[in-house]
Parts: sequence; structure tokens; C-alpha cells
Amino acid sequence: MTTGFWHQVRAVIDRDLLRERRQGDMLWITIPFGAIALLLIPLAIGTDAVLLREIGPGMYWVIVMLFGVLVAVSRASRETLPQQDASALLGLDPAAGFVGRTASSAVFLLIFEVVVGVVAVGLYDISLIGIGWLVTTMLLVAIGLALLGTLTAAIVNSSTAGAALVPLLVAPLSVPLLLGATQTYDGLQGGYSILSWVLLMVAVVLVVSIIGVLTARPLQET
Amino acid sequence: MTTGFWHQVRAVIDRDLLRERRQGDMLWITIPFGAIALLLIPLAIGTDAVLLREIGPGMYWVIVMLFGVLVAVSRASRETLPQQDASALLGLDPAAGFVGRTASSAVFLLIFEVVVGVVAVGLYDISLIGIGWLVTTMLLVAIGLALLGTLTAAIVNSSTAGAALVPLLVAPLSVPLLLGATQTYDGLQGGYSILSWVLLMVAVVLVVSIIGVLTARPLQET
Amino acid sequence: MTQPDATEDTTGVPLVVLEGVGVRIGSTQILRDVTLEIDAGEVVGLFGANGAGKTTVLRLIATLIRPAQGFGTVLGADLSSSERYDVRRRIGMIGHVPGIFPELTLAENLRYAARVAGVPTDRVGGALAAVGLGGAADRTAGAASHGMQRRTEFARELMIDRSLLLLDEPHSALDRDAVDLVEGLIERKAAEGGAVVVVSHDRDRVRAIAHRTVDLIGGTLV
Amino acid sequence: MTQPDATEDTTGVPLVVLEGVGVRIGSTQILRDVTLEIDAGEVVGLFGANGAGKTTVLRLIATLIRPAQGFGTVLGADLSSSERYDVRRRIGMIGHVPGIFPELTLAENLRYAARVAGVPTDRVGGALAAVGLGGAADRTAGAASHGMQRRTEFARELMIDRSLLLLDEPHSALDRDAVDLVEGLIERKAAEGGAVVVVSHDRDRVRAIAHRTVDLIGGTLV
Amino acid sequence: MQSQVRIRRWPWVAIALSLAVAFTLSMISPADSVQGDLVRIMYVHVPAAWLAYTAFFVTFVGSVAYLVTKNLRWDRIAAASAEIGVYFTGLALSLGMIWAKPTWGVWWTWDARLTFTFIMFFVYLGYLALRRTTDDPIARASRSSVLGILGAIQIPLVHFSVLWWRTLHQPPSLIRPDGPAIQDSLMLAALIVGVLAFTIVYVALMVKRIELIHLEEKRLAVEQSIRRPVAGEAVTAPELGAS
Ligand code: HEM
Ligand SMILES: Nc1ncnc2c1ncn2[C@@H]1O[C@H](COP(=O)(O)OP(=O)(O)OP(=O)(O)O)[C@@H](O)[C@H]1O
Ligand SMILES: Nc1ncnc2c1ncn2[C@@H]1O[C@H](COP(=O)(O)OP(=O)(O)OP(=O)(O)O)[C@@H](O)[C@H]1O
Ligand SMILES: [Mg+2]
Ligand SMILES: [Mg+2]
Repeated sequence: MTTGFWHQVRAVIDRDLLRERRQGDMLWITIPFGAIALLLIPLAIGTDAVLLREIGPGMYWVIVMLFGVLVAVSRASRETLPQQDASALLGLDPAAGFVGRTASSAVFLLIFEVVVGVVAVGLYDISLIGIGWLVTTMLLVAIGLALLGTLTAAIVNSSTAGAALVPLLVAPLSVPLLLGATQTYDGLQGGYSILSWVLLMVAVVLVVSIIGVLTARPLQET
Repeated sequence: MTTGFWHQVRAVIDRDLLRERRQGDMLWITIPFGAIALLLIPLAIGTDAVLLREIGPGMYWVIVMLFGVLVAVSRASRETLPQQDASALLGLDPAAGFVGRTASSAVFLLIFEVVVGVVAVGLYDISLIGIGWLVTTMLLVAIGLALLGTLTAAIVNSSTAGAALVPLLVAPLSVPLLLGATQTYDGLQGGYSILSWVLLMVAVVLVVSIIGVLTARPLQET
Repeated sequence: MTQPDATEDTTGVPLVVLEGVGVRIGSTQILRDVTLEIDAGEVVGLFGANGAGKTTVLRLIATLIRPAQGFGTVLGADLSSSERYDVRRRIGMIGHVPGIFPELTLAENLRYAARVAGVPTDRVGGALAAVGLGGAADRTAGAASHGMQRRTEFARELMIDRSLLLLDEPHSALDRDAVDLVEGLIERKAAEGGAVVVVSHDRDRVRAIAHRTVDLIGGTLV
Repeated sequence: MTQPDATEDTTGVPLVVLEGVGVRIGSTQILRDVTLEIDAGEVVGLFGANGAGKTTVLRLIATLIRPAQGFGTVLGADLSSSERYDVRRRIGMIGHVPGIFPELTLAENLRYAARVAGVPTDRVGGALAAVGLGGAADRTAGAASHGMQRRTEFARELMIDRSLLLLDEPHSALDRDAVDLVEGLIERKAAEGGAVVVVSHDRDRVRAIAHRTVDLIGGTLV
Repeated sequence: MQSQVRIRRWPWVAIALSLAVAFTLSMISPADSVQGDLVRIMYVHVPAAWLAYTAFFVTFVGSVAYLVTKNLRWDRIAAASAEIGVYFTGLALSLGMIWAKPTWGVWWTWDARLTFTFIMFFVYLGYLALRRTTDDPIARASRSSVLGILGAIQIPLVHFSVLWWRTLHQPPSLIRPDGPAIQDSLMLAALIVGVLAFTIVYVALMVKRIELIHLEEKRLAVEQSIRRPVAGEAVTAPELGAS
């Protein structure tokens, strides 16, 4: 079972990445849009370089958050009922499906974070102190948002849980991620301890992973 | 022909509103996300009341812009090929389809603006001087973004590679809208003339409407 | 209503004329050198292997695809010019996949069709009753069975008077009772001076109702 | 490979047992008091009017829907417990709408299926050749004709050894040559000690291959 | 068939000659009192920007004309002009950035004109990208014409952005030598000659580019006339017993 599990996860990841590469709207709509969002902010709130440097990192994370979850939701809910049936009858473990979809979303979110991050650094003159921790943060946020998005999509798709649950789920779980990310950055700049923030993000990721894996079957019930 | 035209437009609007009401992801995913985004910004960039009041309106418009266009694009492209074929063979005038889709998107964007606007006023202590003009701005932005989204979806329709163009098409034309909206707000606060900004927005709306209606047929060429 | 009478100018003139027409999608040639003439009152059976291009021929006649080579007219309109938009309302097509909106009820789907086609909406009830769906009118199309969705499409064709009817495997998905419906519709259309093209793999059944059959082999009619 | 042999524990025991099973979707009762037993080696024809619930019966047997009333086992697994997840891989279903991914090529679709099902991926080429799609392996499923998509689903079933095969109108969409595919597959499955349920409106054709037929009337088998 | 496309050589000569004249004049014109020799960038920067406008305006006209007449000739003109416009915009952008570093101290700033020029550059890159998404000449012409029309809104935005921005924010920079620096008649002459030279370059490039489009179309037609199996021939009868 265990070897089969990861085998299935890999198959799902490959499938999703391939579909995305062929379809390409994530890559080609969302990433440029994220970059353009960063470009619009100075136009909307004024081009004061000091102000921009101050709010730059925060805005970067807000944009990652916004697009991240939306992208993850739309990606994960992109299977029709016959497609879901076919996968189920291939013996796809619902948990493996959840993990695979999350992993492929996380890959996209990471690409998104990197590309938009490069734009943000260019536009807002963001400092990159503690690059190792920043990369860790990006990874944790990507995984966390991917988890949230996949879970959200599962809830929307399922008839047992109502779509009204979505906002209730997303806000409480995404806020700690975002706080963790921004506070880690500030901590690195100010030189104070960031450990508790990193742990907070790790905790969110773990909690959502567990919820996701455990609810994968019940959420499939029709 | 003219009576038939508006008859068709109304049929398309009713169809879209009904579909959206039944499907409901706009209501349960997009609006909550917009609201959460506004909530996250203070968390991300620090809760300095003066700073927030300064950037609040700009951020509001940036979020309206981002979501607005994404929503409009995704809504407008939510028809399968057999559905499109069937509508075409009902004699649906492409221009009527364009106007109808735009109108229903505009209704949604208006709802989005209002709900997220209420949140913004609550969070950022935004002043509502010149409420009449603000409402006008909201209307113009909703229509403008709906137009842009619908037209964009039509231009890139079906060509997967074309998806990459969405941000390219949307950004340049939404920038004047965004500038117009933020400047109108600033103008109302500062007490200086806003007429030229309102006219700028009206001009964008008019130009895109005309282009959209006149090019609806050629855009159907596959 | 404001629409021209379904059969006014078609007497004597062939309803469909294709002369050496080729169809390409991207860089792939799908049809080559297709020549076909269909007169008023004719029922033509179209046979061919899977992937031969039968559906493509129907979409070509429905004016939904432009010929890449050759020349063709349908209901008097040149297939390569924008005249074709004006005859679309008089062409009915039932394809492999239903062109209805799953979020709308069956009645709402038909009401939409009636409104766009400019046909009185009070025909909806009768049309649904005629295909045996009077009791399921308020079920959403997504909750209707495959055969019920197909029947809804037949109801649409009953409601709107078309000159040309293009049926892609009309017998599939329909039960024994409903099959009579199809055959009745075909006969009536032919008797009224319209024309019908029936694609099918069930040659015997089609030979029983068609005046003439053609085979699609190697992208060409023989 | 690591999967249990397709037919190991099924000799003697009925493959499908339904006892007074009812199915509800939301508040609608779709099936009521369905009782059915299918033994190894049997081919059962299932008839019924449009909307009678034939597809629902197939999805029930495929473990994709849980019974609301009554009791049932499939391949020894209780339909109401989570045992059913473990037998899914041994059940093949071909429904009205193909459960394949339009962005992936035919070969990629099969490779995904093979990987998830734990079957060697080198069977893909042979399976495609067997259904006559060897030359179209690299066409995306979205660009394949309806019949080609159906054939791809048959190729999937050839590739994975199932104990139970559920076919929803298998003859539709397939051309004359491909129809033998259906009958060949059914015969082989029955000879190997599996079982097949065939839903169809073409009673004569099914009677020729089925050992037994049942009618679904008023939500109940008679 | 092939002979129908006339390969002209005069455009290369015209380009070389006009650029040579413009270069000479820009070199002998005096240095600026404030900017010194840096001002010579202007003789390329400004004509490049203006010709970009011209080129995109021609694209606009070609697009409208195509939609009205449905004659593919107009589409070729629109496409060729957009491509050349992108070169010119790229030239103006990069020279502007090179100019900005010594004068403003930064390569880039959030001035409205800069932003809009940047956006315009991408819109027409998008136009060219859109054209690559389909082989079908009519679908391509129809879609890209719409974009060619929409894109033209950029021209007034770029041009007037300077005025608009000043009314809202502080002027982008202290040195913007529009007025006084061009008092010198030789400088003015150099600028005018520069614009003329670039216009000739534009026309010459257009001629060559349209020529090339013709050749490409010819090649495509030849390619398409080769009789290849139709799509359906890939599907064969199933071979039962295999697998
Ligand atoms: C990346 C940076 C720059 C960009 C994208 C840019 C873009 C443009 C454009 C599009 C125009 C044509 C405007 C019109 O006539 O409508 C223009 C004109 C001009 N630019 Fe620049 N420019 C840049 C930097 C500079 C710098 C650094 C200077 C000098 C310090 C400069 C000086 C001028 C002058 C003198 C004109 C002509 C006068 C006018 O029409 O405004 N530019 N530039
Ligand atoms: N977008 C596309 N790109 C490439 N080939 C395509 C595309 N769309 C269709 N084709 C090919 O065109 C051919 C004809 O397709 P069509 O759907 O018309 O076949 P058909 O005769 O209706 O087949 P069936 O009996 O299976 O319905 C097929 O071989 C198909 O693969
Ligand atoms: N989600 C749902 N909500 C309510 N009713 C539903 C839902 N899904 C299916 N039904 C109803 O259940 C019935 C059985 O549907 P099913 O698809 O099983 O019919 P079927 O016998 O396969 O018909 P067909 O011959 O048309 O394929 C139909 O009357 C359908 O309207
Ligand atoms: Mg077909
Ligand atoms: Mg069914």
C-alpha cells in the first residue's frame, strides 16, 4: 500500500503538471497578473519610494496569498465528474489524490512566488537578508496555500459539506500563514528571533495536511 | 432587428445571473477572498492607522481591479464549445452576446465592489465625502472591468496560447480606470476638480464598448 | 416573429451546396475536396468510421467552421462570408454532447433558447411535454439523465422552426419511445420542405428513413 | 502487480449482491428496492426508459454511490462501508461521457491510468493499437473525435484487468469495426470469470450477447 | 508563382543613407549646456518614440481597414507595422533608460510616461504573440485587428501621461530639457532630420517586411498544397486479440 501510495501521488502530480503545461492559463494568466498587480500598486497609492519600500514585502505576501488560494482552488476543482469517477475506479486512494493535487499546486505557487518575487525585488527595492529563511518561508507558504486551496476545492465539490464553509476555513488558516511570512521577513530585517513564526507556519501546514488527508475519503462521499 | 437585439441581451443576462446564482462560487469564494485580502493588508504591512488611511482607498481599488478582471475573464469563458454552438445556432447576435455577458459581469462586479467596499470602510476608516461621485466611480469601474474582461475572453477564446495575453490586454486598459478611480477619490478628499478623471473613465468605457460591439462578429472567427 | 419564415426562399434552390470544400484545424487537414448538394425535402444519411470527419461536416454545414478550400453555400449564404451569421437561426444541430447549461432547469434552458431565437416562450411547456419531459421541467439539466438531456435538445428543435436539421447519432441515448420522436421529427422536417442530415453508425436504421446516404472516407464523400 | 489477481476470490461467490437497495440524491429517491445478484461469468443486460436510473445502478455497483436503504456487496465489499474503496480498482466502467483529460494525449491518458492502477505502462502502446488508435496516440484527447475518445476508454479497460465491467450504451459512438471490440471484450471478460453489465436501448443487440436481461421500471428491477 | 513577389534592394540603400546623414548631423550639433554630450541621445530617443507612435497608428489604420474591407492586405500592413513599432519602442525605452542613469541617477522610476511606454511595449509584444497562436489567416487577422485597435488607446495615454501626472504628483525629475534646450537651430535641425531619417527607415523596413510576409505566405501555400493524409486516416479498425 505504501509504495502504491507514493506511486499514485507521483502519477497525479505528473498528470496535473502536464495538464497545466498544455492548458497554461495558470502560468500565463496568473503569474503576469501577479506581476502587474505589483506594478499597479505604486500607481494607485503614489510613487513614494520610502513608502513603497516599507509596504513592499507586505504587499508581496498579500498578492501571493490572494492569487495563491484562488489558483489552488481553480486548479483543484478542474476535474469533471466522469474524470473523477474514472480516477476512483483506477483505485486512486483519495488521500493520494489530495496529496498529489496539493503537491502540483505547491509547485505552481512556488513558481508564482519566485517570478513575482523577482518583480517585487526589482520594483520595491526589497532587501534579501537571510535568504535561506526567506526560501523556507516561501516553501512553507506555497505548501500551506496549496493545501488550503485543494481542501477548499474538495469542500466546494462535495455535496456533504457546503460551499459556505469555504470562507470560514480559509480566513483562519491563511491569516497565520501570512502573519508568519511577514513577521519572518521583519524579524530577519530587525535581527530578532523568527523561530516562533516559522513554527507557526509549520504548525498550520501540518494541521491542514492532517485534516486534508483524513477528510479525503469523507469528502468524496456523494 | 433592434428590438430583437435587446431581447437577446436580456435573455443572456438572465441566463448568466441564473447560472451564477445556482453555481455560487462567486458568492462563496471570490467575495470572501476580496474581503480577506483587505483584512490581511494591515496584518502584512503593520497597523499604523495613518498609513492605512493613506493607502486604504488605493488598495481597495487595486483589489477590485485584480479580482474584477479575473472574475470577468473566467465568467465570460465559462461556456463549453457545444453550448457556444447551440447559442450561435439560436441566432444569437455576437454583439448581443457581448453586451449581455458584459452586463451580467458588471452586476457581479458591482456586488463585489459594494461588499468589499463595506469591509474597506470598516477597516481603513475611509471617508465617504462625495458619495454620489463615489457611486458613479464604482459603476464606471464595474462596467469598464466587465467590458475588458468580456472582450479579453473573446479575443483569446479557444487559443490556449492566447491565455498568456489576458494580462497584457487587461492591464493597459484597466490602468486608466484604476488611475481614474483613485484620483477621483483623492480629488473629492482634496476638494479639487475630478471632472477630467470621470471623463477619462467614461471615455474608456465608451471606447471599449464600441470596439466590443463592432468587433463581436469578427472575434467569432475561429 | 420578426424572423423570416423557415422555408420561404428555399424552393428549387439546393439548401446545401459544397464544392471541393476542405477543412483544416490548425495545420491538420480534416476534410478534403468534399462535394455535396442537398435539396429541400431530402433526408441524407452520413456514414463513416470513427474520426473520419462526420461531426466536422455537420459543423461545416452549420456554418460553425469556415472552409479552408473550396466553396460552399448553406440556405443561400456563402460559407466564407459573414452572410452565414444570418442563416444560423434556421439551422438546428444536435451533437454528441448536449449544448445546454447544467445549472439551469430543463424549462429554463428552453426558455433561454426561445427568447434568443425570438420564439414565444409559451411553447416551452408544450415542447417539453412532447418529448415526455413535462414532469421533469424543473429539474436542473445537470441532474437530468443523459437521455433526458438529449430529449431536451429535441424539444428545442421542436420549438424552433428550422429549415435544416443536423443530427449526430440521434438514436444514441434515446429509449425506444423517444426514437419514434426522432423519426417523426425527421419526416416532418422533410415534408415541410426542409432537409435533414443524419450521422449514424447504425446503417440499417438510417437507410430506412433516409432518401440517400453518403460515405465519408479519407476526408472525402464517396 | 502488487494488486490482487483480478479473479482470485470470486469463484462461487456472487460478484454483485443488491438486496432491497434504495438510492437517494439529495431529497430525490432515484432507485427503490433494487434486488440483483450477478455471478461470475455472467453478462447481464440492463434496460429501461430514459431517466429510469440505469446509469445510477451502474454507479451504485461501481461503489461510486452509497445505498440509502438496503444492503449490498460488490466483489465481496460492503457497499456501505469503506471496504468498497479497496475493490474499486477491479471495477471498470465506461459511461456516457468519457472520463479522460482533454489536454492530455490519448497515450498520456492511458499512461496515467496505468500508473494509478499499478499496471506496467508498456501496455499502453499495445492497448491503443488494439483499438485501432496506434496512429493517433499523440493526438490530444480534446482533438480526438467522440468515437476515438470512447475507443480510448476501451483501451483502458483492455489494459487493466478488471473483475467487473459496467458498460453504459457501449455501442453508441463506435463505428462498425469497433463494435466488435465491445463484444470481444464482453466475451473475454465473461470467459475469464468476471461479469459484465451492459446498459442499452438496443435490446436485440444486447440479447444476442447477454445471458440474462433485467428491466428497470419505476426505480425497481423487474 | 514565386516571381510575383518582387525583391527590392533600394530599401537597404535608403536606410544606410538616411541614417548616415542623421548621425553626422547629430554629431556636429552642439553639446547641451546642462547635459553636455548626453543630449545626443535625444536625436535617437525622440525620433524612435515618435516613429513608434506612427507605426502603431498605421497598425490601427490597417486593423480598421481589415475589419471593414476583409482584405488580408491590410492585415499584413498592420502586422508589419506593429513589429517595426516594437523595435522602435524598444529602442526608445532602452535609450531612455541609458539616458536616465546619468541624468536621474536611476535606470527606472515610476514616472507615468515610463510606465505607459513600458505597458505599450508589452501590448504590442502581445499583439505579435497573438498572431502566432493560429495558422488560419482569417482568424488571425480578425483577432489581431481587434487588438490592433484596442492597443492604439496607448498612444494618447503615453503622450499625455506627462501632463496628467504633473497635475497629480510632483514632476518626475528636475531635468527635462524640452523647451529651452532646443532653442539652438542646429539642434532643432538635427532633431528634424533625425525624425525624417527614421521615417525613411520605417518606410523601408515596412517594404521589406511586407515582402517577407508575402514570401512566408507563398511558402505556406506550397506546404499546404502537398497532399498529406487527413486526420481520420490515423484511425484504423481495431485488432482484436492484441494486447
Ligand atoms: C526609460 C526611460 C524613458 C522612456 C520610456 C521614455 C519615453 C519617451 C517617449 C515615449 C517619448 C515620446 C513622447 C511624446 O512625444 O509623446 C519621449 C520623449 C522624450 N524624452 Fe523620453 N523616455 C525616457 C527617458 C528619458 C530621459 C532620461 C530623458 C532626458 C533626461 C528623456 C527626454 C525626452 C525628451 C526630451 C523627449 C521629447 C519631448 C517630449 O515630447 O516630451 N527621456 N520619451
Ligand atoms: N483540434 C483538432 N486538432 C487536430 N485534429 C482534430 C481536431 N479536432 C478534430 N480533429 C480530428 O478530426 C477528425 C475528424 O473528427 P470528427 O469529430 O469530425 O470525426 P467523426 O467522423 O465525427 O468521428 P466519430 O464517429 O468518432 O464521432 C478526427 O480524426 C479528429 O482527431
Ligand atoms: N443530482 C440529481 N438530483 C436529482 N435527480 C437526479 C440527480 N441525478 C440524477 N437524477 C435523476 O435520477 C434519474 C435517473 O438518472 P440516470 O442517469 O440513472 O437515468 P438513466 O436510466 O441512465 O437514463 P438515460 O437512459 O437517459 O441515460 C433521472 O430521472 C434523473 O433526473
Ligand atoms: Mg462525431
Ligand atoms: Mg444513463
